[in-house]
Amino acid sequence: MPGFFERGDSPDFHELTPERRDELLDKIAQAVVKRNLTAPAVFFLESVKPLSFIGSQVMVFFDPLVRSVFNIKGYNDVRLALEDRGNLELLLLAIEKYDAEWRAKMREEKARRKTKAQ
Amino acid sequence: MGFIRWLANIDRRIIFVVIGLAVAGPLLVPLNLPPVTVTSQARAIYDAVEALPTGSTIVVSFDYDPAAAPEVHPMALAFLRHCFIKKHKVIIMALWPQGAQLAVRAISEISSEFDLKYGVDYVNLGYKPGGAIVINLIGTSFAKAFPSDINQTPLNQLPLMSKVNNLKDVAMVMDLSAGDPGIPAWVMVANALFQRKVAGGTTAVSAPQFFPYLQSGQMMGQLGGMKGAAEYERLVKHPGLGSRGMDSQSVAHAVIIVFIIFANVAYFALRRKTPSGGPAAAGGAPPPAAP
Amino acid sequence: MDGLTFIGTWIAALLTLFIFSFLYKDNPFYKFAEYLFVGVSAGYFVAYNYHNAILPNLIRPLFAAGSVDVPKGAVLRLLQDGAWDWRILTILAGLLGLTMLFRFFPKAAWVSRYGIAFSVGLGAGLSFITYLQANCVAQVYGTILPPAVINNGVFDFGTSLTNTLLIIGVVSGLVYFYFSKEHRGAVGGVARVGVWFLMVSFGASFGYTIMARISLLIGRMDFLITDWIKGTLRFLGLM
Amino acid sequence: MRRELPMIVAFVAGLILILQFFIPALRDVSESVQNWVIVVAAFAIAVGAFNLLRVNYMKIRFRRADWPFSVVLIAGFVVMVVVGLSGLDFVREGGSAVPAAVGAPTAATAAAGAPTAGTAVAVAAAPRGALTVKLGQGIEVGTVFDWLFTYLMFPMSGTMFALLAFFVASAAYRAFRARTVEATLLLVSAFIVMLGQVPLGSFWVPAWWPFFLTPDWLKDKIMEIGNTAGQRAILIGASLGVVSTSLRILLGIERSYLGEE
Repeated sequence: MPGFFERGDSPDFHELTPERRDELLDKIAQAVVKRNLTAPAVFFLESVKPLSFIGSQVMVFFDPLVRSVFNIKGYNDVRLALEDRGNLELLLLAIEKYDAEWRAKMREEKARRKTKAQ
Repeated sequence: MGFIRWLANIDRRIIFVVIGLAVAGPLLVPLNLPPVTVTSQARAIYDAVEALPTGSTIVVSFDYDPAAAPEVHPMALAFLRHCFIKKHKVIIMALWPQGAQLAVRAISEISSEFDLKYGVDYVNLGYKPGGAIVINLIGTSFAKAFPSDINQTPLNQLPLMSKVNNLKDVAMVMDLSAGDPGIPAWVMVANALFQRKVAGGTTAVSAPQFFPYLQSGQMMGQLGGMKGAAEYERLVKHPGLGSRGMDSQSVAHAVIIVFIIFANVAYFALRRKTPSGGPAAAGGAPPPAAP
Repeated sequence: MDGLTFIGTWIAALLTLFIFSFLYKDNPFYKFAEYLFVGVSAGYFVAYNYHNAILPNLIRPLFAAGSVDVPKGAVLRLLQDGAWDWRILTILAGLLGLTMLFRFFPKAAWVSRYGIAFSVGLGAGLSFITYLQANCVAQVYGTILPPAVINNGVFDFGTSLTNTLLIIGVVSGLVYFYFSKEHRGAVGGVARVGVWFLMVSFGASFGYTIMARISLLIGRMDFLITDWIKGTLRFLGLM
Repeated sequence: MRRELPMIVAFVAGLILILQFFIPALRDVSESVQNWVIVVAAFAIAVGAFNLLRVNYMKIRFRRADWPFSVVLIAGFVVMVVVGLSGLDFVREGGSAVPAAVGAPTAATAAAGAPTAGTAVAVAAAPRGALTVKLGQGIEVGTVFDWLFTYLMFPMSGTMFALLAFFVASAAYRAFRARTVEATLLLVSAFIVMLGQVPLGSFWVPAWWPFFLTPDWLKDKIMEIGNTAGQRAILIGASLGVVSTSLRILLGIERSYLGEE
């Protein structure tokens, strides 16, 4: 069956490059922090860590359907990232990093506003 | 100070061991804590089943899988018991493939307590894929969606189904749900389009999502998680896994609460020491080694 | 407990322990169970769908040989008796289903659009009505509450406060969703209140989630203690 | 045409479904069309399973990390499908344990629809009174398929999620710190809900304790006000998205489901 098993060149079978992975994780982390969702996201990610591979396989299962109905960019990348449990830990660290940065910025802004008012 | 630092960074494996003991202990040596308080949402389902005239038809949809069984299966047993005590007729169906199999199991677990006749007192229609579309289809015709039951017997051979054409002939729907398709589909189709009373028994994970439906009256009642199962077991006076598990549940909750208190005490103590935010402020505990 | 149950219970217990071994650290036993679980589940879905959907809803209406119970299939009626039966249109369902399989062949992938378009179209039709009616209109309707309630001439403080908070929570939550980029001014302030309400819901959800997971652990522990250990002792006549 | 025709199919299918609520004459057509969805959905599940096999096959072929486990995955799949479709049955030697008639034809005879008595296949040389396995009944309780469900799928599926109990506890410890107003609200709400849900949260409460400070009462209020408001905002927000997407699909504005080109 040509096309069914022989498509080794298809993006479905690519591995995730470290650069692409970092880019993806950064993007997700920033989106989470910007929406004030750090605490819930950390709790959620931390609590589902063991299931990340199963999650990736569920995404494989629904891939033909989901991707034919919705145009989700990066579906495949997220799926590949989930295959490796370590990536969830990296995402957690990225979220905590941006959260610390963001809160430091807020504190500074507050302090500046205070001094201005005086 | 050393103790505070330890509190801020308790090794995750210590937490694992404590949780394991908190759950296993009370199962081995029951603490006999007082029974759960029954919520108004559980009471509403019980009262509705009580109020139906004897012999009413109830659809029970098994939309859960083994992963949710400890929470939802005890509800299924308790609810089916209640239906059969009140001599109601039960139509079992499933929107999850594992659900139909679990329904067979549920019936076999309680059948010795009742004199049940298959096809007359209850039927098991089996599973269909398609989610909300299946509900919409049985809204006008059961036979179109389910030409035969789980044993491949055509519906017209089942006395119970000869009186039931579609959802309009059903007094209420109980959905035992662990996700999608589940309660939202039943509320949106069976309640909104066909004006049936919909009750739900669900995992605790999804229970909070359905409070808007309860407030607006789109759902008549809800059992949430193993605690919900324990409530219904208490109402039908037949304790099972739900009631048995509540001791462990209590102790485990208490343990987790203590851990959360530890984390916060340590966090504030360390923050006072280091005004710039302290090590904990940079994201709580340092990342524990991935297991 | 018979022999089959005994063997089964031991396999089940071993698989349970394989998975719990992840608590110590990630290891091949856990991976084995994880992959086996995915494979077995997928196989289960396929077999179950064959027996519960393909067979009764597609094959039998077309090809059943015909008996007292099951009427003869539409194709056989046409071929053998020359009788027309509308159920023969079920063939279309089979064809639509088959088109889905073309998704794997790049040159013919366009064929799969028919099955997908059909399901998506029907699903969109149903979703349009149901979401509009049940999740939008009914939910907005449920939020239109009197902020001040007077019962028998007495001001009902509890209900009034509940209603007011509910209205504020829903409105500010929606503002947060639709204007989440605006962090300043009055809109930003309202969105902030929206986040607070969302945090309370998330907190409640997490409280429930913790409860749920503990319940599942209780279920598995109960299996290990009651079915496996006590069951084995009973099977061996030690209890 | 390769795009237009499927678009018309989607439009007509959706329209039939909407109009059936207003035009009773359409009911028959609509019921048949909905029945087709059940069939198409079953095929969709097969497609998903194929994709899973395909991805894992490639993993083995290119010797990606953990490829030997992919062999386990595929083996599990094959066993389940073969057993499920052939309807292998446990049968006691010489016993009439399984009546083999009603309904359920095997895969091989399904097309003819004739109920057949199963063909006995001895798995191993069966000693006296031992078990054999029989081709026949499909997937009811007592079949090999059901046995695999009970002793493989059930414990694995249950334990995978039970494992999360441990991680949820450590996540609560790690994430629930009262760092900001938002995190504090999250924490307090989770805290009260956890206490209010279990007997341990209320049995110690003395009689003089004001009712509005009991975990039980506070939990009910959190669920009925804060949680209901937050969840309702999510529900309404999401429903607007679904309604507009549905409309765009029906009107042919949203075409991503038709794929590239």
